[in-house]
Amino acid sequence: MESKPKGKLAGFFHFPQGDGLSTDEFIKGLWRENPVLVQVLGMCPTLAVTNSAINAMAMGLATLFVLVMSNILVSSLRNVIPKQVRIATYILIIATFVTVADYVIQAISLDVHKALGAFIPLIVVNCIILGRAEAFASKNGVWASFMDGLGMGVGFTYALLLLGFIREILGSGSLFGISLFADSFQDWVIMILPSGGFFALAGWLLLFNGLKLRKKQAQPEQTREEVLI
Amino acid sequence: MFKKTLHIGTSPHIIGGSSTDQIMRNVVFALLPVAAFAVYTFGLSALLLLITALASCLLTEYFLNRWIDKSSPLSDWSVTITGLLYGLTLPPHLPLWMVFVGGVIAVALGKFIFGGLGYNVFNPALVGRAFIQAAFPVAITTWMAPFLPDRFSHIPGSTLTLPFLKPVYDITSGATPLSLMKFEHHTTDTYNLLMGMTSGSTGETSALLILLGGLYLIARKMMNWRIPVALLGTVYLISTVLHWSNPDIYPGGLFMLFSGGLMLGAVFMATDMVASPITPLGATVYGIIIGIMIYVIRVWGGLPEGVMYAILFGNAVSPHIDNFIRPRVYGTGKQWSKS
Amino acid sequence: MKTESLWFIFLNASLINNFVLAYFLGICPFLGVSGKLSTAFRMGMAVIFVMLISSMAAYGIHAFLIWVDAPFLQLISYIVVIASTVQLVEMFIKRFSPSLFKALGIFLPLITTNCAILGLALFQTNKGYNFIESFVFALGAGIGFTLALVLMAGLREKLDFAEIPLIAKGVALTLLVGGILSLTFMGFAGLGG
Amino acid sequence: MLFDLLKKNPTFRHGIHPPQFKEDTRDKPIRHFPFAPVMIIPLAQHIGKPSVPVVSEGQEVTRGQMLARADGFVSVPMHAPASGVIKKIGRVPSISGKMVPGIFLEPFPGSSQEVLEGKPVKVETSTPEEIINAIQNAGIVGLGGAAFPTHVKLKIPEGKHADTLIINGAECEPYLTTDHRVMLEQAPDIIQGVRYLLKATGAARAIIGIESNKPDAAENLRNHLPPDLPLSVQVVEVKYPQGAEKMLITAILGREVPSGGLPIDVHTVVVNVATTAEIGRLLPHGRGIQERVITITGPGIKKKGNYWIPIGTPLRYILEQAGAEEDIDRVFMGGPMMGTAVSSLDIPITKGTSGIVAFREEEARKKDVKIYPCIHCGACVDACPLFLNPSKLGILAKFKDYHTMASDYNLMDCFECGSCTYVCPSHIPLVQYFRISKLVLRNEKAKAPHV
Amino acid sequence: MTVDTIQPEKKEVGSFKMFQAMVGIGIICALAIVVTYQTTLPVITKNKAEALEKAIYKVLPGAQTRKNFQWDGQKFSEADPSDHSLKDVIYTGLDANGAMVGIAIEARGQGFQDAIQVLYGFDPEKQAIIGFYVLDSRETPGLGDKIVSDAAFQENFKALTARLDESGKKLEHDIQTVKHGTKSKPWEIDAITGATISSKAVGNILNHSAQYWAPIIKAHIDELRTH
Repeated sequence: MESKPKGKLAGFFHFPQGDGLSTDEFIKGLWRENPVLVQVLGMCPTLAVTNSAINAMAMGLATLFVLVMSNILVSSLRNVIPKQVRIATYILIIATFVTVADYVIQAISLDVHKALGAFIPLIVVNCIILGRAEAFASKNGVWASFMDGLGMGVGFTYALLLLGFIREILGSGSLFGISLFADSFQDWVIMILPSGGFFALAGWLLLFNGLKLRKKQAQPEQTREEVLI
Repeated sequence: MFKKTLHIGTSPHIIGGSSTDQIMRNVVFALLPVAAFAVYTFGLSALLLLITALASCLLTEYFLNRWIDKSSPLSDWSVTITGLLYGLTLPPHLPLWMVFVGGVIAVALGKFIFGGLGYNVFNPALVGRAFIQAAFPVAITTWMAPFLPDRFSHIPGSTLTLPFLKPVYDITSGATPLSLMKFEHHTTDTYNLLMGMTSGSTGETSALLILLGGLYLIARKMMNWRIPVALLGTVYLISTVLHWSNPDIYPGGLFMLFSGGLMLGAVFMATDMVASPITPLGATVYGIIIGIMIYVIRVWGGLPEGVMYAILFGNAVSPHIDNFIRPRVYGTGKQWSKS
Repeated sequence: MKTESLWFIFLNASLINNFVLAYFLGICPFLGVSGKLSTAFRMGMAVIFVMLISSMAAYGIHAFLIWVDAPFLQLISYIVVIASTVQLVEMFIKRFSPSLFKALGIFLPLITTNCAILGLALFQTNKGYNFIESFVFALGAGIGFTLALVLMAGLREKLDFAEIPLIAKGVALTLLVGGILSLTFMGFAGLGG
Repeated sequence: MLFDLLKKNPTFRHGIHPPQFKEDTRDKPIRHFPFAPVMIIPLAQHIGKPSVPVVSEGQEVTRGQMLARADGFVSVPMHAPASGVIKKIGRVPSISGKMVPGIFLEPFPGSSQEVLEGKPVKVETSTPEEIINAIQNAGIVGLGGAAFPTHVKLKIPEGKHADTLIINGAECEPYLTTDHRVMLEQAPDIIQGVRYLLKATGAARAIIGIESNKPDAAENLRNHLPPDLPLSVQVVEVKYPQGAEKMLITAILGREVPSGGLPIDVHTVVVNVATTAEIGRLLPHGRGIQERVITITGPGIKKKGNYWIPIGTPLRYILEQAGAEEDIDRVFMGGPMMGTAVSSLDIPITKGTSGIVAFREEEARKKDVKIYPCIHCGACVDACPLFLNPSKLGILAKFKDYHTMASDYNLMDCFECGSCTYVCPSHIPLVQYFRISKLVLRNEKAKAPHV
Repeated sequence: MTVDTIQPEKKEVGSFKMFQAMVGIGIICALAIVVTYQTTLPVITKNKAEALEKAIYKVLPGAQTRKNFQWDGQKFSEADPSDHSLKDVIYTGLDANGAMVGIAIEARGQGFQDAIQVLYGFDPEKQAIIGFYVLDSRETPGLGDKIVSDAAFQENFKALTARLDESGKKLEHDIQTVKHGTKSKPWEIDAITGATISSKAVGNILNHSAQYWAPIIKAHIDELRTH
């Protein structure tokens, strides 16, 4: 993981295209270290705003944006930031990009902004972002950090979308606001209620647990328990 | 010549009392008159509803347990209770597909996920009911009038709604005594409530039969009498005192006792052994907490009926009750401490 | 024109729209520190404490930002103030009540990244609560958070001794219980109305 | 009449009411039993250190002669149950299934079986120490089943005192009627025993506690009460485990023995009624104990009854003599609630054996029922005489959390009466779990380095 | 997750350097925020204004433009329409000729799930509510949220009497929600079946708000017209 910085801006000029490592940085966020489905982080927006696919998408993209930008900035400034104040600095950087995202979304669509409510500003305290800044970006080059942020962000977004899909399809009978069924479809209102958020995420986790268990079935019971989150 | 090998085992070598399946079976027996009256009151739709509820619960239990290789899960009768109780809490003409969904949820989410019999921290029937209430709020708050003349010849269209479709009602809907009280300040006659001459959930209308079932179980020592007594007593006490202070706003004690799902909840739901406290004092406290909650939700809350939520809340509190209310162990405490 | 009474604000924040069970704020500690009752309770106390203080602080900042006409600094100043409030509170408690520090100490830094605190500040601003309303709102939110955490802890302690199917072990189970609790809290809807 | 109905006998709280099954034997007078061809005498028939043989193989002994001496204070000597010859000193089968040190004795056929007399101990002239020594020398242990050396209980520790002596005639175990018969037939011996015990303990009064299902026994003892003795009879409620020391003390005196403490902590000494009778019978003659009263009963026994049986008589011999059915499947030593199921009929009865209960297969099978998970019905909580929470303890035991069981739920107070297991509708072997848990904890403690 | 990662320092960093770094980053951040704010502000203001106008025109049929008025406790004064931070603002709706069709007022109060925020149109001539629009609510989907869409319910607010009594200080009749199908008076609201609580909440909100504003508007109607 540890890249060796030669100069202050070493990472900037190092674009190892097609480098297996960077691809890996990207892919790990999608599945192996998926922030939602594997690490179970950033739960608050995950459950709160996924009652429709469009909200989930907006939230995911906003988080992706903040994640990538803060990762880039943190990693490019990683040798300038003194250790003692690094957390404060990270929070400052993240808060900045969240504010930016907040205004941009507001400019694009007031409706989406209203639906997401206070949850866009709350991206600041999403553990994923601070976590990536501290655990990855502060130790790695810009390109790797970018890929890491992108991977985590995409992973986060698609996890949100998975939730948003199931909740909107069942809860409102539509997807991205487009009605899927005839009018006589009975909405499962619970899915767009808070408890539906809990159940939907739990449902996905159960599904993934089941898949993992099936994979490990050949192994003895002891290890089977360990693979579960 | 005596046998070469004797059976060994540790003491005690005799056992007494009733067994778990016996207790569960008797609860089912106690529920049967209530179910029969429900069918008599609401006709074919209630019959189909109860059958569907039972079938969905039994099937879910059977297949889930087979899936994780647990053996004979149905023989303990507990899931039969869940199915019956769940069905009895639903409005009589709820679409059968919704009934089925709730039954699956009740057993899968309310029971199986916690490890099955003995581990369900919530009453499974109520988990299923609460899920349906949240999922289909309109369907579950539409009530049918009781004793319709064609109830044995005609199956309401809503009952047979195709899966995933909205029900269409072709039958007179009736308001429950509680919603009449809450929204129109009209109280129903206690005699009618007692005898079950009102509309409401399938099995909640006849307070009398429910009470009799409860008394049967208490007499056979298969139910903790403290829970219903504390619960009903609390509701009665609060409502009588408040009714006395202002009869215009607060309904009387007897009306509160016999209306809605209170009787069914107090006798058959709150007493779910697994999800309620184990000590006598704990059970009393638990009953009082649920009683207070029911009153608060019914009278000050937004819902005409709060029994289900109050009991679920009681279930959630009961681990704490068990933690904090423990009998003083023999030979401990101040006066017996060793000098 | 608002008609919300203080009593309603309190009930709303604590029960009807419980921060954890209806808004999903503070889910991380809800999942993380709800394993043991004693821990959950102390965490709850710490959160109530910090919520009250940061709510007052946020009220002040909001007034100040309106005055200098810089709404875009809202988020940054909130997060900075909350972080430093927590830090100050920590130092203060450490100095004046070591026993309290021992009880709450390890939770205080965790609270910085607890979205319930920031959420509280943002919500009270969005809802335009005045000082007293904000205080009541913070109190309600804190108590509601503690209630949810404590209920969860009790259930989880009980479930520690249950034969949970392999597939549901871990976070999934906690989420499911959270979902049922959330269903339960729907019963409070309409209270205070 | 009505007043009598309302007046309740004192008792403790909780407990259970198992069926009594005492009708079969309670009216059968105690009869003597023949001597078995070979007697098996384990050296450890009591709690404490095993006794040390003082005879050698091939030696001829007289009935009542000391075969082994006590090894220290918490130990008692062993006396010959019959006149005969020592066949072997070695290892003998025991109830635990293991072979333990013991003596094989072959009685002389046709001997008059006269019992050896020793130095008499008089109540009036003896000091408490002398009486306590005499009780130890007589080899007396608790005949109620615990087999704890009686003299150890009587020795009041420094700084403590006893004000009450309770004679335990509760006999709450189903099936057993030995104490019942002893109280009916040996009242003078009991009174005499009480005299010795009062003197030894210095207690101001003595109370005989009897369950109300033995009114004839209470009546008989009341009739025998001497005017000069501060002795009374107290009838207590029929309830299991009324015969447990702690429960009887609570029922009669309203005192609770502190957790982890002994009856003497509440100034009480409890002695079993049969033990008392034995003291009253043996001490005036300076004899040692060589036989005891045992109830032989159960659905598998044809000649049910109460018998004087020489200690060391093999079980198989007893069952043959008592006409046991051939298809007996379970045999318990002691009552069915706290007794032990034996795996072999070649073991002998010991001083602690109060009854032998034999079940045939159909009765026995009742216990092989399906075990369900705990449904928190609370029956065990209502049954536990110590107000423990067996349900929670059972769950903790299932998940092997032994330390919480002991620290938070008072596991170590459990005296394994089995009430919880008896009432459990899910048939969870609760008390069995607790035994294992206590054992694990004790082993752990023994292994832990001492600080 | 971040607090426990403090590693032993290898070399001391002077406070000046820390200060320098913080200020530097602060400047970058400030720059980013200000640039975004400035770029997006016009768009956002426009969007908000449009959204508000859409609502106002909905509750005031016939209105083409609007004006904002702020109430300071004494009198109304025209306010900057782009300033969304002001309190106690009401909107007058003007038709194509510049004549006032009515006044749009925001009101908020407790509903079933959470606070309900509404905008309603008030006609000072007729002394009646002439339009109603839900700005924000979290009522139960399928039940309570019918207050937003239910046509029959909306029909209540075409002409809902909010007439002042003789004193001019309060309404002659309280605005009241009654059971579905029993509306008989012009100041009554016909509730939605199954959503009685939400319907009642709307009635309460309107009543509270009208009780407050109607007297003020009547007394100061000239201030609203002259502008």
